[in-house]
Amino acid sequence: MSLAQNFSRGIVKDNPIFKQVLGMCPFLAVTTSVENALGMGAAATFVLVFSNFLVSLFRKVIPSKVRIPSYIVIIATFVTLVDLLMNAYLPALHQSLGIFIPLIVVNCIILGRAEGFANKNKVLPSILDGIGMGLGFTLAMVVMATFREILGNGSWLGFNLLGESYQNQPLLIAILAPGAFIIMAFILGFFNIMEKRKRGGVK
Amino acid sequence: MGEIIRVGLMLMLVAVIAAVALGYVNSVTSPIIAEQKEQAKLAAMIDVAGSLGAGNLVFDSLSVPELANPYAGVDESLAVVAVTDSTGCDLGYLFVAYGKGYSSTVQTMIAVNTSGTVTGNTVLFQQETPGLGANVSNPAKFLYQFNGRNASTLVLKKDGGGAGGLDAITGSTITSRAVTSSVKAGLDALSDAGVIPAEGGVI
Amino acid sequence: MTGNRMFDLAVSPHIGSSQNTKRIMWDVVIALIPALVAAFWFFGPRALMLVAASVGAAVLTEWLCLKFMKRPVNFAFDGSAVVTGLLLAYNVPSGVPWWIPVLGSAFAIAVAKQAFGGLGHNIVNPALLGRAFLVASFPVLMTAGWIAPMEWRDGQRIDVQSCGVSTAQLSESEELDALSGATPLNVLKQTFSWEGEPGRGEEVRAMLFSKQSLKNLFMGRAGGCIGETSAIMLLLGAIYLILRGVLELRLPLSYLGSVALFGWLFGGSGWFNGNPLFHLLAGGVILGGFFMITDMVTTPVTKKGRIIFGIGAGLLTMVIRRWGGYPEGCSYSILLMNLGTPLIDRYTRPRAFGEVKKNG
Amino acid sequence: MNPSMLMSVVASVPEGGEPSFSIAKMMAIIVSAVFINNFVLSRFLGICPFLGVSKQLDSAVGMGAAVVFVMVLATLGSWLIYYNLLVPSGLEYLRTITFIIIIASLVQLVELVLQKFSPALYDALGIYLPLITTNCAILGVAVLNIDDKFPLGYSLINSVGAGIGFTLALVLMAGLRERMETANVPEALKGLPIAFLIAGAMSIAFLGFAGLGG
Amino acid sequence: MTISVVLILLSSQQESSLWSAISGPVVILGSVGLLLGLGLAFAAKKFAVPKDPRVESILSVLPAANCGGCGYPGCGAFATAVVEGKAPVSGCTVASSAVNAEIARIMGTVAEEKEKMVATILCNGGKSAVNAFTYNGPSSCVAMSMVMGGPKACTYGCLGGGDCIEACPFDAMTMGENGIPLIDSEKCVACGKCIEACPRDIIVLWPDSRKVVVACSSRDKGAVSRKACSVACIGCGKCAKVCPVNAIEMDGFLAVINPDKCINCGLCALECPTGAILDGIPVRPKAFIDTTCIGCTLCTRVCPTDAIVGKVKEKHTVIADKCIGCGQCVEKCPKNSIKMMGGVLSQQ
Amino acid sequence: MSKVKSFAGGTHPPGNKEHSSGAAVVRLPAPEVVTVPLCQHLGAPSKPVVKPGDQVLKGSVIGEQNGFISLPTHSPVNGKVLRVENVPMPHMRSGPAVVIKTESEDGGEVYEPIADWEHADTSVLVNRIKEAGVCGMGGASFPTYVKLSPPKGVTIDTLIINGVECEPYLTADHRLMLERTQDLITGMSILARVLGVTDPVIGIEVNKPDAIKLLQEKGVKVVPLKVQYPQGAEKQLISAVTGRVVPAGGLPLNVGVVVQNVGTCVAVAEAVCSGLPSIRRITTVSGLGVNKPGNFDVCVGTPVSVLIEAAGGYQGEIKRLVSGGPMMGMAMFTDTAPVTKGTSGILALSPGEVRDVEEGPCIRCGKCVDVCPLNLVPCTIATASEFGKWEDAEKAGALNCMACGTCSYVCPAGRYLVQHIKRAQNEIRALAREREA
Ligand SMILES: Cc1cc2nc3c(=O)[nH]c(=O)nc-3n(C[C@H](O)[C@H](O)[C@H](O)COP(=O)(O)O)c2cc1C
Ligand SMILES: Cc1cc2nc3c(=O)[nH]c(=O)nc-3n(C[C@H](O)[C@H](O)[C@H](O)COP(=O)(O)O)c2cc1C
Ligand SMILES: Cc1cc2nc3c(=O)[nH]c(=O)nc-3n(C[C@H](O)[C@H](O)[C@H](O)COP(=O)(O)O)c2cc1C
Ligand SMILES: Cc1cc2nc3c(=O)[nH]c(=O)nc-3n(C[C@H](O)[C@H](O)[C@H](O)CO)c2cc1C
Ligand code: SF4
Ligand code: SF4
Ligand code: SF4
Ligand code: SF4
Ligand code: FES
Repeated sequence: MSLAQNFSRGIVKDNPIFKQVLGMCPFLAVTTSVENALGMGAAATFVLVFSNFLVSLFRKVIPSKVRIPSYIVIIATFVTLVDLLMNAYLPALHQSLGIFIPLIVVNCIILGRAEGFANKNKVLPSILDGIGMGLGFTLAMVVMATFREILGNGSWLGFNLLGESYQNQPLLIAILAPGAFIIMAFILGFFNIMEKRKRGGVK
Repeated sequence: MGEIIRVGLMLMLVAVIAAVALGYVNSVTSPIIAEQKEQAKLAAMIDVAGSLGAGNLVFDSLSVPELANPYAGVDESLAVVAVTDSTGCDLGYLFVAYGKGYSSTVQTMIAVNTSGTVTGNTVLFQQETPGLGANVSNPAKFLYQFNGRNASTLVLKKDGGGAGGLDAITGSTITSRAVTSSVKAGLDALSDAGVIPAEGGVI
Repeated sequence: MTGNRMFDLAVSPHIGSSQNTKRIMWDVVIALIPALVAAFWFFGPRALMLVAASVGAAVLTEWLCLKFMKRPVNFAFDGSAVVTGLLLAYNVPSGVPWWIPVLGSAFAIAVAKQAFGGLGHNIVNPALLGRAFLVASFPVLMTAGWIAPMEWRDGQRIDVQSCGVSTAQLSESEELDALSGATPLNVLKQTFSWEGEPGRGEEVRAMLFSKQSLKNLFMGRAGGCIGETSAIMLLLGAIYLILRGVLELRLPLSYLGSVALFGWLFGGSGWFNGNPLFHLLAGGVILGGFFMITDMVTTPVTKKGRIIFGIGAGLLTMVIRRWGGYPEGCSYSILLMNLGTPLIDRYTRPRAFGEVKKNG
Repeated sequence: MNPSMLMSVVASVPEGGEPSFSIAKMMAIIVSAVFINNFVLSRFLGICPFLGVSKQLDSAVGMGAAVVFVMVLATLGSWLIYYNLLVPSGLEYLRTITFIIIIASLVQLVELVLQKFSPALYDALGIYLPLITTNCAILGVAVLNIDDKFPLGYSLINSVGAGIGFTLALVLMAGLRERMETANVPEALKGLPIAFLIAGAMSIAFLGFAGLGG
Repeated sequence: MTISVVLILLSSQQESSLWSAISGPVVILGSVGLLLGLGLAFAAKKFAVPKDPRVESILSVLPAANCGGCGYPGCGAFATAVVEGKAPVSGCTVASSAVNAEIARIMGTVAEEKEKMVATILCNGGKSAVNAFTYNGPSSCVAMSMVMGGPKACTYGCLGGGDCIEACPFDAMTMGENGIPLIDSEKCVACGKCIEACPRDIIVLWPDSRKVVVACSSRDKGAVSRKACSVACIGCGKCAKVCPVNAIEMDGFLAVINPDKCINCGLCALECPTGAILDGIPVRPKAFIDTTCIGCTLCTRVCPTDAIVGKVKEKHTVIADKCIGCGQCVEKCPKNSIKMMGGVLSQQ
Repeated sequence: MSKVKSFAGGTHPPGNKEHSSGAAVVRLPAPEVVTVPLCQHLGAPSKPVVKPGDQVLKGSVIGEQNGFISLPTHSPVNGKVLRVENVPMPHMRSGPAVVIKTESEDGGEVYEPIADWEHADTSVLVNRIKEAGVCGMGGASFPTYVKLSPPKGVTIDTLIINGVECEPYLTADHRLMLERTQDLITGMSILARVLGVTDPVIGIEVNKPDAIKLLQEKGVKVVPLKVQYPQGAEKQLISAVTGRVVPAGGLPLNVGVVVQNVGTCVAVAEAVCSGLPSIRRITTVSGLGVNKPGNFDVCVGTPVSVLIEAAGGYQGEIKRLVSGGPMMGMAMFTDTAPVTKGTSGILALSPGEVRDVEEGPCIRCGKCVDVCPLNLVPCTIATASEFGKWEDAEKAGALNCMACGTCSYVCPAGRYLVQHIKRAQNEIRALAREREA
């Protein structure tokens, strides 16, 4: 597999959200606005890249018996770092992402990549993989947040798109919990159809 | 046995590296976080207290022994900051009111002048429903009505305030009521303690 | 000689009862018409307009969905979409703009029904999910869009006898503004928040529970959603359905019974202080109890299951009315119980004739 | 100006001692965790197992039981360590890393202990344990208990409530999904999309609990 | 734990601020790490359970997301289920197709040398099969067969209700236009579910490489089956006679091909008067004789269509129009002078 | 009529018995050619012992018993065997039959009458019932002698005679009770003697008051039953009459009961007292598609078309031709099929009478659950079956279903519940067999 593939795979083909349906909790919880989505995406990408890097670097040294605990420690370290840094320099974002920053630790994507990729690959591919997956995650978050913010608040990244009168009477449910599930259902449904079309075309 | 110890040491090593990194970053960020929190609070205080008078304001904590705590019900306490101008002349007081709203405890910072009239306010924290109670953060929707009122006129129209009462946020009586009554309770406590004049009275 | 004639084959049984899905659905539509008349009488032509918009949107959405999914489109005219559209409209306040029921119906049919596979496959009551969708999206419109009965003709903002509390009494007790254009259940909910102030709630509650008030509720002279206010007209429709053999009475009876019981138990302040009749007549319990909880698609098929469903929904209705964030719990209680339908069905499966109790 | 004074004005520090334990508050916590702020349906915690293990009722029940069990243990362990080790030494910022280590090792420990001492229980719950380490809900409840400044008693109750809420959502979901197995779902929505749609419907219905007790 | 607390207290006495910042975490995390590592290593040794090596190898290729998306509680459980044959190899929702192929490879190590089999329906009646009567009822084959044996006049053939399609877990079947299910040989994994589902028992597992099948199962006498279906096998036996390798036997009134003998020549399909034999090879290769031919005439003797001409001791040639690409001659040629060219060759 | 008994569940299809209940039984002569099926009874078909060209006597054996659950077949006429071949049957696509050219119906072979049956050895009686080829006339055509030979250790204490005739349209049993009362009582007593039961009872629905009255006058113990489909089904009848519940998957003899149809009793009486083999039966011909509905005493092997002629021929459009009752009967694709010992009726149904709804999706109305006499949840089983979830169907009790059709009858969505359930039964049994293998 080429390096470019390592990088691009996570963005579309194996997108962690839309194709693998992993890390749903932060995805559903913080996509109420594009800003949050970007923040969360950046935080997760940071952790992904560095944990992939370290895991790959130490993959020969760490005994397999304590593989998972070691990865968890590595990931948790970076999560805490993000937590501290964000709190120091981006306090507002830190506040709105809330508990989902520490929860990056348990995000299946990150441990999944550490176990499933970095663990068996060289450093550079692992870093690229981390960046790709992180970007894919961020992209997916932004797509979802775009739907939710525009429908539920009439704005995109804070810019008022649909006018004052819409903002007074938006489709509020889009940014509430049920909206997240329902919109995700239709996004996945869309990918389902695309997939089927594609396969049908090949036949 | 040797194997076991080797594995244990390995994990310890990982943990120690993590610890060093974390300890270091924390030592760097913790003052920033503290400072930045501080600044935020201070900015809010200056902002709200700005309505009491111009120029350099001096804040000092006020300790009045007989000050009752109206917020014990939400596990908070009433703390008051006295605001003086640079000459030492009393301008008024700042305090934070805690009111249990629909889904969170709304924290409102209030500036009150020495005659017991509210002059400034801002919401420090709330997690009410977006589109409903969350509108409390938008001064134009509700809190603008507070300025110029004293404890006796802080009452919703719905709660018997009649024509002179406050208009609640549409569909969010609970939030509106929570803020109103928590502020009123703070003012009442201050006047009971003799810090500001009792209702309607003038010093 | 007759010999050697060929005939079509079909599976047994060769005869069938006169019931069929289409007939049942249109029967429900017929049964809902008296309530529409009442809605017109109390809320004016506006109510008719909203109902028409809702039904139209429901049928159109159904047709489009079927077309899109390449399924037979004649299913759009089996009446079930009409019922959904009607019931959705009956569940919105009379003062909402026209696009509210349209949006609600479209959501009900497209998301709550067709996305799950269409008639018979949906898991929750489409009309109610549509309504809940509207409440979550447009809370202000959906909780404040009330019009007082007869307002459209008399031009009065408050009918003197609406919800049984007279204007004079209200202005005396200074609650006028608090109760403007509200529904009886809104008023009741308010009184629960005056708990700390002795006497204040009692007075209003006494008015709500008075004979005059109950009579008004029975006739429908009270604020409320378009189709829910007139108990007598709804009962008329229900009787028609019972006579036509469409309604199975376990669900309505257990639901109404448990609303009455729990209404009495904690439907007032404190315990054993509520008025069961008030809780039956106010809000959507009659509409829900005869037309919505009876939506067979989303309720259990077993006899025991239906009784459990009814009791559970009654309890939830009263819990929400008394302690919840909404004044009315009827629709949410049914939705919540819908979620449990598969489990109820599973655990109330009757023991087969002659089956010994060894492996469930 | 004295910064610490200002802190005390604006930040919310609980006043004097632990509030006394009250049944009413206990009920409120449970109702909130199970219904109003249901972990899955309104807080978005534990979505992965919610989607993954809700295909069959039996495994949903098993998973639910295992989660309740681990949640309580994790809460106990993390609370004790946090207040007795991290807070006294001023290392609150190590919360995340310590908690996850505690949870990971607890899960392993429970697995081993169960395997050894109660094979029956292991067969019923054990298979779900590996999934639990990467379940946000467990870490979530531990962190939320600290964020909400719950004393130990309430923390435990909160975690039981959260676990029950998770189980409730999971079991209802499993029932509904089993029914969807025999439904005419449009081709595009088969599989996960319909599961999300069910979750959406559940989540809307659970809005009915909003404000309960408020 | 006491030790670490003491250490912290000691460390706080230190001058260096950096040291004081990191000593606490180092001590705490370090000791936790050590304890955990020791404990785990010990436990892993103590409680080790022997596992099927395939479980381990599958685990090592799985994405290890432990997401539960497969319906099993975690990757380990899924790997075990795959090895036990309970879960499909492609059951992981996260894995890429490459990973799936890898898992299939791990699982396939035993079955690898086996020839790929594909489900094949031994009926091509469909619209050519006459209906004996009109049927109103559920459109399932089993239900149909319970009403007077199904509406088709032929009591052996496919009913076209598609029970098999419904049963196929791999989406390998679709209903063909003729009313007979089509099987996608790439998707079919020969699980046999369709065979179980079919009430007529007319689906068999047939080697993927054998492309010629008798698509009929009717054991009725020729006259009867001809009346019931225009593409039925009428038991005339012409195919058996023409088959160059004697791969066809008559079982009563039904021709049966032995796939082990069949060489895909397709002669039988040409010979069959009703078209009951289907030839799945779209274009056949043609034989081509090069100059090394010594004119031994062996090939002319085996060629079933007399497509090879040439005099003794002279180079022979193939009449392209007559050659059916059966390849019989290739085997016989002592000089390896005959090559099969063009077409889709599916011979071993 | 306050103490009319019944069972739980069931439904009330319109009876439509008035078309033929007043018509006395008409004895039809044998047609020119009779086609005698060798597979009239449940179990293995009889083995033909004649070949084309053979001359046979009425009552002579033309097919011999072929195993335990099997019976001999007798010729209903004197005549010449034309063919032994497969022909269309009322209950299956085609089955073996002996085609005989009728020469006369006189005389013929009979067995030695056992006049003194009250003292004869029971094994002699059972043997007679067997060699006379008596099988159940109530529907399933189960060889009667098998039911009369309970396994060792089982004691039968109750004999219930099934005079319910709960299927709409059918009146054959009703007429038989009125016109063959004495034979019925004799047959009942013979069966009671064989089984060692002291007081047999007969269950009759209250829509046949004349039959109830007549039998009561003759001193028979009658249990009047509510009109409710499927009152005549064995388990339901037992539950209504005795309150006993036959275990799921069990047989009546598990609760000490044997149920026999009234027609079977008459056949037994004839076999024992007159030595007549079972070669005739009474059949109702009804439905709006025939001109003069009535009840006919015909010999087995008579083509359905002959019966239709006897009932005045077809009238108007015939939507469906049914052998048996409208609830459980089988549709026939040709009227050349012969009458068998089990043919209780022939119905020519006009379009207005036939259920004609397109199958729609189940709307979960629960009506089928309410009516299933076996307390099953037909809608769940059917849906599971439709989606190939055989295990779910089995868990839901699919194997218990007796295919009475009550659920399909009431289903507003027109679901083919019975067939879906039968399909599930097929698959479940196949799976079970596979598991064993
Ligand atoms: C999902 C949901 C969110 C709500 N959010 C709020 C809120 O943030 N603030 C509030 O005061 N009431 C909230 N409510 C309560 C009601 O909308 C409404 O405020 C209450 O019934 C009082 O009605 P009124 O303000 O129209 O008089 C909420 C209710 C629900 C169901
Ligand atoms: C394999 C088999 C064995 C049976 N054995 C007996 C038996 O020993 N005793 C008996 O009374 N009935 C026996 N029966 C008959 C049934 O109880 C029942 O009477 C028969 O199937 C016809 O019932 P139906 O007309 O209600 O369908 C047996 C049936 C079958 C299929
Ligand atoms: C749904 C159903 C309805 C039946 N109705 C009758 C009936 O009305 N009369 C009757 O004699 N047998 C009826 N039977 C058959 C009886 O169950 C039973 O087989 C028969 O009475 C046994 O007597 P036999 O062996 O003499 O026929 C019915 C069976 C079923 C399954
Ligand atoms: C008695 C009865 C009650 C019904 N109630 C509802 C209802 O409350 N909401 C609804 O959307 N449809 C209702 N329907 C219509 C129909 O069942 C509904 O469209 C299905 O839920 C769609 O699958 C009802 C139908 C009947 C016969
Ligand atoms: S069911 Fe199995 S054998 Fe049949 S076509 Fe599908 S994959 Fe092939
Ligand atoms: S199951 Fe058999 S009969 Fe039915 S469609 Fe498939 S091959 Fe034909
Ligand atoms: S056919 Fe079967 S499921 Fe239907 S009512 Fe009769 S016994 Fe019950
Ligand atoms: S009667 Fe028909 S529609 Fe009603 S539940 Fe049963 S199968 Fe479904
Ligand atoms: S992200 Fe929350 S459980 Fe997977």
